[in-house]
Parts: sequence; C-alpha cells; structure tokens
Amino acid sequence: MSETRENLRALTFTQAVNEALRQEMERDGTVFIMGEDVAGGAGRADFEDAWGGPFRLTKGLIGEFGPDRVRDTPISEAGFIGAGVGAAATGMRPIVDLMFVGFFGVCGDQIMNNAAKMHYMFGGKVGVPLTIMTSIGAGTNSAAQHSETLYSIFAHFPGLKCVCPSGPYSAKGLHIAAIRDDDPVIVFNHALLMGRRGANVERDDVYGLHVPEDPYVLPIGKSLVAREGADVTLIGTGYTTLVCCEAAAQLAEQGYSAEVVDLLSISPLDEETILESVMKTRKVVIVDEDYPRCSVASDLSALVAEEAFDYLDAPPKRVTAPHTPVPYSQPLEALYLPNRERVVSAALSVLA
Amino acid sequence: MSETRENLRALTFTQAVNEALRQEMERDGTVFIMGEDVAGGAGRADFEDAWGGPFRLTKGLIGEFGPDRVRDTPISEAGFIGAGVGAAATGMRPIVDLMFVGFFGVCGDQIMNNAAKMHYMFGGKVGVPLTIMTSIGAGTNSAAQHSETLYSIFAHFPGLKCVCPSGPYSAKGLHIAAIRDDDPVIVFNHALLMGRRGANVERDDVYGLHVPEDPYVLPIGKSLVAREGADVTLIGTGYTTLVCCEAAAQLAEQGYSAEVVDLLSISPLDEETILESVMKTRKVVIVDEDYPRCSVASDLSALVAEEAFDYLDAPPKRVTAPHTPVPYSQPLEALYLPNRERVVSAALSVLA
Amino acid sequence: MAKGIGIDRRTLLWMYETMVTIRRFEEQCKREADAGKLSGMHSSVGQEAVPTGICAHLRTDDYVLGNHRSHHHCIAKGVDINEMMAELLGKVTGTNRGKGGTMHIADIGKGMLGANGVVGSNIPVTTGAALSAKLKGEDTVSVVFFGDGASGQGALHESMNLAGIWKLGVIFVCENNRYAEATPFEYSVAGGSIAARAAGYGFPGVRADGQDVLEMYEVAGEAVRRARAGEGPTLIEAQTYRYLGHFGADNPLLYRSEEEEARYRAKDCIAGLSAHILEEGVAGEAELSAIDERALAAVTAASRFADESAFPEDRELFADVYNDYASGRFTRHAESGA
Amino acid sequence: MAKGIGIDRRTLLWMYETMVTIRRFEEQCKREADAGKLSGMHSSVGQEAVPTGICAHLRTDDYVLGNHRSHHHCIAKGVDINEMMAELLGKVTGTNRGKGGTMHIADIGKGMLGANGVVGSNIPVTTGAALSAKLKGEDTVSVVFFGDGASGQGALHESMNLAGIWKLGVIFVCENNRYAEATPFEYSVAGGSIAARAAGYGFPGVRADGQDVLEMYEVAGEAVRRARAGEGPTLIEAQTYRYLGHFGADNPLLYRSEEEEARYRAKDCIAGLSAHILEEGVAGEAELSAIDERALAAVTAASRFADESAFPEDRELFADVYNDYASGRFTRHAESGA
Ligand SMILES: Cc1ncc(C[n+]2csc(CCOP(=O)(O)OP(=O)(O)O)c2C)c(N)n1
Ligand SMILES: Cc1ncc(C[n+]2csc(CCOP(=O)(O)OP(=O)(O)O)c2C)c(N)n1
Ligand SMILES: [Mg+2]
Ligand SMILES: [Mg+2]
Repeated sequence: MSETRENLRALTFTQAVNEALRQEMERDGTVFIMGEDVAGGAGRADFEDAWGGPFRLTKGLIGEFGPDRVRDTPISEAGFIGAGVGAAATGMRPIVDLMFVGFFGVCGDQIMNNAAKMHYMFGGKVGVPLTIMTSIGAGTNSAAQHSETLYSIFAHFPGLKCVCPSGPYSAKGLHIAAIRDDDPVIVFNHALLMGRRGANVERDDVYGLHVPEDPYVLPIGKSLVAREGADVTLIGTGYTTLVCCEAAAQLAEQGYSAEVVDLLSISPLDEETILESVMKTRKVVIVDEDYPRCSVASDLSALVAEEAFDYLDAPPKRVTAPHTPVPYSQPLEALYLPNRERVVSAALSVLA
Repeated sequence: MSETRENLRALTFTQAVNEALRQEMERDGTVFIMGEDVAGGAGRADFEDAWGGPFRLTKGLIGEFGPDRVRDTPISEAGFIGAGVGAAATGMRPIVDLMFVGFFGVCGDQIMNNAAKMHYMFGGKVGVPLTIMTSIGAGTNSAAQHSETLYSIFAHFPGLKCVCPSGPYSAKGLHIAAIRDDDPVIVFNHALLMGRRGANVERDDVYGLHVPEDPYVLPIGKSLVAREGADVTLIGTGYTTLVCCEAAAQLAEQGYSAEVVDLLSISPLDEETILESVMKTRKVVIVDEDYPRCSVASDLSALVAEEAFDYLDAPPKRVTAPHTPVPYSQPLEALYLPNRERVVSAALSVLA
Repeated sequence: MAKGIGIDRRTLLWMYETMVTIRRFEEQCKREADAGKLSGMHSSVGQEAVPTGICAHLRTDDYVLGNHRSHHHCIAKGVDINEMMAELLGKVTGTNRGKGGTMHIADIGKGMLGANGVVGSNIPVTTGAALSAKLKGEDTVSVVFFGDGASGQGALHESMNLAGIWKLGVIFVCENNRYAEATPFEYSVAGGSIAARAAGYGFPGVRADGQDVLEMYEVAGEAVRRARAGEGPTLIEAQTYRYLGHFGADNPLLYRSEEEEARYRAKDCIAGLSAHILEEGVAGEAELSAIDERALAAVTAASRFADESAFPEDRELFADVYNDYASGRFTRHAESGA
Repeated sequence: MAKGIGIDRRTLLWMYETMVTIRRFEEQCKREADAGKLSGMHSSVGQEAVPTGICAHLRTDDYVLGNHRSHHHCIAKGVDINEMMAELLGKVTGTNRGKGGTMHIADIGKGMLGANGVVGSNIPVTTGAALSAKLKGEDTVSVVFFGDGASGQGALHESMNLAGIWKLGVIFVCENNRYAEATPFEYSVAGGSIAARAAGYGFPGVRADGQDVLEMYEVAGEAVRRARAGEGPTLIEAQTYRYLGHFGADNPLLYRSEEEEARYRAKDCIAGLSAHILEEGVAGEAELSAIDERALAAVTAASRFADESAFPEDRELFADVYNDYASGRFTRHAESGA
C-alpha cells in the first residue's frame, strides 16, 4: 500500500464496520440489516436511530436506507435469524445481528441446522448468503453470559464460515467479504476492539491506522502475518492478536524475534500460512480467549503437531482462557484473560 | 469380576439403561424423568407407555412410577429442559431426554447458559444435579439433522460433564453415575449401540456380555483400557470404541499389538490414562465420529502432542468424520463414518 | 353457498388428482421401505387434503415450507415425483441429489423451499421468505405446514409475533392430526385450541376440517387473499388425521383406538371429494378412474425412475458444503474415507 | 371496596419500606457506577411497585426468578442488601461470592433463585421450580419477572403451555415498562397486549397498573391464591416505566419524550403509596420519614460493607465450576494465569 501519512484515514473498528455496511448496502439493494435496536426507536419517525446498534455498528444507516432495510426486531433471535435464513434462501443478502454470542443458545437451531446445512442437504440447489454479526469477549465486567467467545462451537459445524477481525482494516475487509460470500458467514467482533483504532501508527498496511475508503475484501480463508519473526510463532485471533503483538514487542526487548500470525479466518483455516510460519520458527504459542476444550486452540495445536511434527523443536503451547465460566469480579476476570505476561512466559518456556 | 458363565446376565444397552433408571428411581424419590414420549400416550391411562421413549430406554417405567415421575412433555425442549434446570436447583434430580443431540439448538440456552453456569455464577450456592440423556450418531440413514454426534460442543462448556457409554456395562454405570452426580451431566447414547449387547462373550468385565444386577457406578472422569497392547494406542468413544476393537483385531492378524482406550468420559478428560497409554505405545490414532473441527479428536491430538511430545515416534493421527454434514444417501453415509479399514490404515501409517 | 360450489372444474380435478397421487406415492414409499430400500418415512396418508386445498391457490413463485412429514406438501406444490422417489432412495437424480432424503426434500424452482426434520424449525424460515417478498415488493405468499406437536415450539410464537408486527404474507398451517408421535393433542396443547392462539398476535386464527378439501380450499382462499393484499398473516388449524403410524413401523394402536381411527377414515378426504365431484356432475366415474390410473402409473414410473438411477459418486460427499470449494480440501482426516 | 382498604398496616408499611429501600439502593448503585466501581447496571427505579406488590404475598420458601433488571426483585424477596452491594462490587462477601454480579444475583435461602442476563431464559427455570413443588406436594409458588421485550422469546410461550397443561403454580409477571432497550412496546408486540396471550393457553391473563402497588397487591393476591390452591398459572402484565436509561449511561430521551417521562413520574409508586398511607391514617409523616431514614441508612451501610469487603482470592477463579473438583485440575492452559 502506498498511502502517505497525509491521506491517512484513521477509523475506529466501529467506524470501519459501519462504512463496510453502508457501502455494501449502497452497492447491492438486496442487502439489509436486522436485529435488536440496529436502529432503535423503531416505528417512531422522530426517534429512529436512537441506538444505531448495541455497539453502534449500524449508526446512521436507517437515515440513509430506511426502516425496511435497517430493521429493528423484537427480542426473538430464533425468529429473526431464522427469517434471515429464509430471506437469504429467497434472493436477499441479510445481515443479522446477534447482540452477544452467548445468546446463540436460543437460536442455534436456525444457525446450525438451517443456515449451515441447507446448501448441502438440498444438493447445492439453495444458497444461504447470510451474514451474522456478533460480539464476543470478556474484559467488560459483564459476567458469564455476556463475555463468551465461542467461535469454536460455530467452527465445529460444516457449512458455516467464521471470521474474526483484529482491527479496523480487517473489520472492514472481512465484513464486506462476509456480505458478498454466498455461504453463511459469522463475523465475531470483540467487545474490546470495537471503538478502537488500528494498532500501529508506523505501519501502512492492515495493521496500521489507515483504512482505505474504497470497498475492499479480505479473503475468507486467509490468515495474515501481523509481524514477522524467526524464533517463535505466536498465533492470535481478534483481540488476542493484539496480545500477541504486545508479547512480541516485549520478547524483542529480551532479544527474541517472534512472528505473529493473525488467524482472521477461523473456518476455513489457512493451514498453509500457519504451517509455513511454524516450520520456519519451529516453535508455536497459540493464544485464544475461548474456552480451552474442543477449541480453535486445540485445532491449531493438533494441526501443527500432526503436520509439522518433524519441524517442531518444542511441543506446541496453548495460552487460553481457563475451563471456567467468565467471573464477574474484576480481579478474577483479569486473571481469566490471556494477557501479554502469560504469552511471554509461554514463549520463553518453548524458547528455553 | 468373578461371575461365572452360569450367572451371566447379558443385557442390551437399552435394557442396561432402563435398569439403571429404574434402580435409581427406586432408590431416590427425587429422581424423575421428562421428555417427549418417555411414556407415550400421556394422559390416557389405557394407552400409557405406548412408546417408553423414542429409543425405548424408559419402557415400562411409567407402570412402576406413574405419570408424575415419568412425564411426557410437549415438543418444547427449551421449556422442559429449562424446567429440568429449575427442578434440579430446587431439590429434585431430573433426567431429561433430548431425543436427538441435533435438537440442542432449540434448548442450548438452558443447557449452556443456565445448567452449566448457575453453580459458578451463584458462587457455589446452587447445585444443578440434572441428567440429560441424548442420542447421537450416524449410520441410520437419517440425514444431516438426525445423525450428529456433537459432544464436542458440550464439552466446550465449563460446568457441564459429558459421558459416552460404549456398551451395556458402561451404559448402566455411567447413567447411575450421572444421576447421582451433583453437576449437570449429559449422557450421549449412540443410536447404533442401543439395542446391542456387550461386545465380547469371552470377557467378564466391562467389555463382556455380563451386566451385574446390583447398581454400580462407573466414575465420571475415568477412561478404561478396552484392550491392552504395546505397539499403538487407538482411542475411541462410544461406538468408535467398537470400531477400534475391530481394527485392533485386524491389526493383531497383521502382527501388531494395538491398545484400545475407551474414553467414556469426554468432560472431564482422563488425561492420565490417555497419556500413560500413549507414552507406552509411542503412537496414537484417535477415532471420533464427531465433526473434525474444534472437536474431542482435536483435544486428544493436542493433549498428546503437548504432554507426550518426547515420547511420540510419529505424529498423532486422527480418523474422524469429514467436515461435511451427514449425507442421506447410504453409500455416502458409509463413506462418511469412521470404520475399521480407515482406522487400520491410519494405524499402519504410524506403525510404518 | 354450499361448500365447493363455485370452484371450477379444473381446480376440482386438479385437487382430486393431487390427493390421489399423494396417496399412491405414500403407498409406494411404504413398499419401498418394506423392501428395505429406505429406512422409513413419515407417511402423510390421511392428510392429503390440507396442502391440496391450500396449494390450489398458490402460484409457482409462492413458497411452501414443510416439516418431517412433507411428501404431501411437496407433491401439492408441484415437485416432480420421479425426483422425489429418487431422493428417497438416495439417488443422484433426486431433488436434493440424494443428500437430503425424506425429511429434507426441496425444489426451489417449484417454490418448495424445503421439508425440515426439526420440529418447528421451518416456521421462522418461512417468515423470512415472506419478508423477502415484502422487501422486493412482490405479492408472493409463504406457507408453512407444521403439526399440532410443533405448536409447543417457541419458534412458532416468535414467528407469529414477527409476522404480526410486520404484516407479512405468511400462512401458518397447523395440521392437527391429533398426535405428536404417541402424545395426544389433548395432553400437550394448553387451552385446547391452536387456532385460538392467533388472537394474541392480532391476526385471524381459524379452524377448518382438514379432511374436507373443499373447506380447506375455502379457508385457504381468504388467507391467501389477505396475504397477497398485504393484510398480514393467518393461522389455519386443520383438523386431520394420519392413518398410519408416526414413522416407519410404528403401531398407532398402542396409543389410539380402532374406533377413533375408523371415525376419521370414514371421512376420508379422497372419498369425500370424489363423492362431491360425482354428485355435482363435475365429472363421471370413468373420468375419475382415468385419473386414478394416471396417478398410479405416474407413481409406478417414479419408482422405476428411482430404481434405475445411480447413487451419487463418492466425491459428492464433499460437494456443496460450501459454494466455493469442496470441503475435502479442509478435511484433514478423511483421506482414507474418500 | 376501594383499593388498599383491608390491607393491614404491617403490610402497607412493609411495602412502603421495601419500595423506598429499592429506590435508595438503585440510587446508590448509580453513584457506585459513576465512581467507576461497577461497570453499569439496569436500574429498576420507577418499577418498585411490581415486585413489592407481589412479594407481599410470598413466603420465604416461595421462589422468585428475575431477569437482567432484578435488583428490585431481590430486595422485595428479602435478599440482604449488604450482600447485594458487595456482589455488585465483585466482593467475596457478595450473594454470589462476587462471581455473578448485577445480572445474576441469587440467594436460594431467601427463595431468590436468580436473576438472569439472557432475556426470557429464566421463564422455563421457573416452571421447573413450580414442577418441583408439585412433585414434592408443596404449595409453594414460583414467580418469574420479565419485561415486555421478553414476551418476544419463545421460552415464554413454551413455559406458558407447560404450566397450563400441568396446572403449575407459576405466576408469570411481565413488567411492561414500554421499552426493550430503545424499542417501544407498540412496535414489538403484535396484538398490543401481553396479558391477552394467556387466553391462548387457557389461564387468566390480567393487566394491572404497575405504578400502583395497591393494585399490584390485589391482582397478585388472586394469582397467588390460585397457584397455592393448585388451580394453575396466571399471567400478570404490569404497566410500569423505568425512569432511567436501559443500562449504564443510556440516555432514554433519544427514544422517548420528556412528556411521556413526566406522565409516568407523576404517578410514582412511592408517592402514591405514601399518599394512601397518610390519607387513610395508616401512619403519619413522622413515621414515614423514619422509614425513609432507616432505608437510607441501610443502603449507606450496605455501601460501606461492600467497600470494606475483600475481593475473592485468585483460586476462586477455579472454584465452583463443579461440585467435586476445582476446574484448575482440568485446565491445562491456565498455569500461568493463576
Ligand atoms: C425439535 C424437535 N424435537 C423433537 C423431534 C422428534 N419428533 C419428530 S416428529 C415429532 C412429532 C411431531 O408431531 P407433530 O408436530 O404433531 O407432527 P406430526 O408428526 O403429527 O405430523 C417429534 C417429537 C424433532 N424432530 N424436533
Ligand atoms: C436473548 C437475549 N437477547 C438480547 C439480549 C440483550 N438485552 C438485554 S436487556 C434487553 C431488553 C429487554 O427488554 P425487556 O424485556 O422489556 O426488559 P427491560 O429491560 O425493559 O426491563 C435486551 C434486548 C439479551 N440479554 N438476551
Ligand atoms: Mg401431529
Ligand atoms: Mg421493557
């Protein structure tokens, strides 16, 4: 990318998503958004757009596209996500908002039994170009039901695609990719990232501050190397990519060169990028905020062990949330989260 | 065990579960069963027990315990499993039947947000001694929604315990253990096992034909070695334990001694038994019918890679269902399932 | 005006042929199951009038969605029975290339947006099809069929509320065949009326005799008119009966009486319509017999078509998981499987 | 008989003190949040009368279950406010040892079986508590509080049906405060009445003025009587209003008018009851002031108690995931975490 400092366009994650949604809705009349308070004040002209989405991702859109295409819903996730499936199967490209991923339990049937399976069960004759946006992550003092990560259980299901942006640039590119994709795609937006800007003032790429105005797609199924290094690979996803970058900076101070792979795509997995990095550094620390059992972290550890066995100088190492629900009390929640110190210490243990 | 051939008590898996339920209901007046057609013909004295459960696990129980304790429900999994949570939190020990695990999507909220988290969120002051029985598995020509395995997504959640019997003996012992456990436990019963008898006429233990009449508990959190061997460890769960045993027999003909570990407990995991076996044989094939991504198979591969790294002579190997929904057409379904040939060929590849 | 008077001859004969075709098809399915060629199915024999009376008002571009017991919905909506039978036998010529089977038949070209094996699961999807129509400014109608048992699912309630507030062109058709598996309707439905629930959502709920295709036709006419006119949803509770067991070899006499069965069989929908046709002089015995024979021949041909079709090739296992790649690429563990 | 006449003095003063305590507690919570000691909460100010009028009829062994906005339910059911405030601050002396927080307060000893952060999620759990009572042959009552927004969830429908067919002693109390976050009730509830939905399940649904604790008390009395007598469930739709924003710093004037707010504040439940007490001579100004002061002192003490309490120790992270072991043992990846 050749943008200069002068035309640098620093957007927050939220602004980047908002721009992606707006641009896709402008481009394609079949795109519409549904969810609880995606506008807010529904049905009352003088109060519409009171919220603009629980995380303000959809702010302002109702003014441009009207209440038909920016549609507030009752609290009926099974009802409206199922309606998203039906609309997608009949020519629309719905974006539905599942406010917190922990609410999947009331609408899992629509996602896992209908959206995920229809294309296959129907012999490829029906497509479900549905985008589900949801928020993930602890660190907001919101306790066990409003702090989960859970992409692992969605990635478990064939038929779903799962992506997880790590900053404004990837947020815009992955939302656009999701909307244009002909399969159901779930975008997992971390609560601690929304509102933030890009990670790095120095850089002019996906990890920099700049977000190009023109629409662009980050391909689903591709991971990126967020930082190059030679001694150890740190793999992060969404917010933990930032944790890995912080850890890499600290490791650099201690004389180690850590490479950071940003997963971005959880399903499908970019096995090539992951294996290439690990075969180069011969050591890997996998950092994931999801529960540890049957998780993306397990997958990555198994993948590396099976496919890069002969290259590894040390066993793969995982730094994840513990096998506990998310506690409310802030000191416990701080212990719960994977953080820079834990990543550094895990890295040092394999570097030793 | 010292039972002689004369007092051999061969029960089918179904009979063994039925006996477990009956004995626990006799022992403890707080135990009751709820689900769709667990009796059948509900509310009509002349027709009660028309079904005795979709897999006949509860056959005859209404006659002994009456319709209050063997309670037919409307098709309202969120409603009645949630009611199970509420009853469990207030002094009862409910057993609820989720007919097929693929229906979790309509009631996941009650299982994953309430049953799993209440004890933790409430600071340990409320217990949820709930047992959920559900059926799993393909091979019955029932297509994508009625053939899933899915224990991986339940094991993902802290607070849930998950067990998977492999035959009549373990079925009885694990159901009793589940009912007596003070935490929510999900028992995954494979459709191809129900109706079958124990695997082996020759043996007098958990893998034999005999099922003791007196109630007994198989401890949750313990795996068992179904067959001892020295050259390679095959790990199975439920039905795939049988597949592993068949593969081990074939490998024996080819001169290899395979050890078979029967997981039995999916959460918590018996890491000791697994690691001990793998450290002995130095090679492992993990056989699982669940979808491959973010699965029990991934966990086992990662566990072995991380904890037995220095012992492994070959990378861990997984034989799982492919990353596809379960196809209806029988020839495709046969390809879908892990079978003896695939396990043997995977074993030979690590033995080579 | 007496029921059925005013319905044109073409419609009456279409309804007759549709119901007879459904019945012959289901009988053939049972033979295929008995022969071990499929593992079982949910027979719709006895319930033919419900989708027939409704679909008589529908265009190809209207949507129908079904449940686990959906062969009759598919046939009434015009799905090809050759392809249906091939699907049941898992053949690649099936509606779903053999990958869906009895509980998942779909043919979007015919407006059959799919059966569904999870009770209640298709109700929200139908609401979405209706929302689609509204957003596109089309007057198509979306119909979902579900059972009395499905009324226990929250998805129905959520969808009735959504369709109510958005005035969607959905018709909720409950086939109340009095049982959900072995559980009688009287036990499982509080208040005793599914139709009555619609009032709580501010739209009409009507009970109709689902054994009487003329009554179904009439009730459906008003519901379809409302839906097309943008006046919102209707809930129809059709009182009907499944003559056979729930699935496969289930014996219904374990949970219901012979007398009850006889009572419903006595008001058989096909016999009822044929009597009407003959009484009103719409057609004669010979013409009806010709239809009967055509239906039987079509079903026999379907069975032959299915038999002669091939199973899907192995690579189909990995096809159509996604639109842009076969999942085998991302399936590390299936190498020995296919 | 005029409303409130016949309610004994003790009950009236208990209701007054309960409502004042709730209000002072919520005001204190807001101060704690403004001071950064908690991240936000769903304030119940304005809705005090609803649980107060209901809980006035309940025994300790009756169950109450709540939702995300449940401080008032807890206080009305007798949960200790010291422990509540400590819970909000994440302290180990909290009702839940600091691990649940504002949306999960529970105290089973007091019959408060838990708030719940998932909208509608506690409704089935309540049905289960009532089933428990029935199986044990007890006459305890189980009450669930939920909002107008929660009426959109299928769980309500499933639970009303179950409670209906099993005649369970459940009271479904909808606090219709006219908004779900920023979404007005008029938009989201088809048919416009939540109470009316009960008819579809064959049990009574009543609307009550939730700003008038005397009316709440009256309506609740009949519902509790029915429940104890085994006559089955009741749905109460209490018309109420939350004075503040949805959560934390939400500004409600973005989606509702000052005039509307003023209209509801003008029928404030505390002012209403105090007027009644004074008019009927149940107590004098001085006595009410004494209660006001006692409530304020209790809340101030609760805040101090919470401040002075300790946070949980690190090992609490792994405690109480299971009954029989701390999950740290099975957590391979937390070794550097705690
Ligand atoms: C969510 C869910 N729960 C349970 C089942 C199992 N099941 C399949 S059909 C059926 C009965 C359905 O009854 P009804 O809705 O009346 O339809 P009918 O079979 O009578 O046509 C049940 C319980 C299911 N498929 N999905
Ligand atoms: C299943 C679910 N969906 C969405 C939310 C987010 N949410 C929390 S409170 C709320 C509004 C609830 O409205 P209502 O039931 O009327 O209760 P009130 O807040 O007005 O007391 C929403 C949408 C949630 N917690 N759970
Ligand atoms: Mg039925
Ligand atoms: Mg509200």
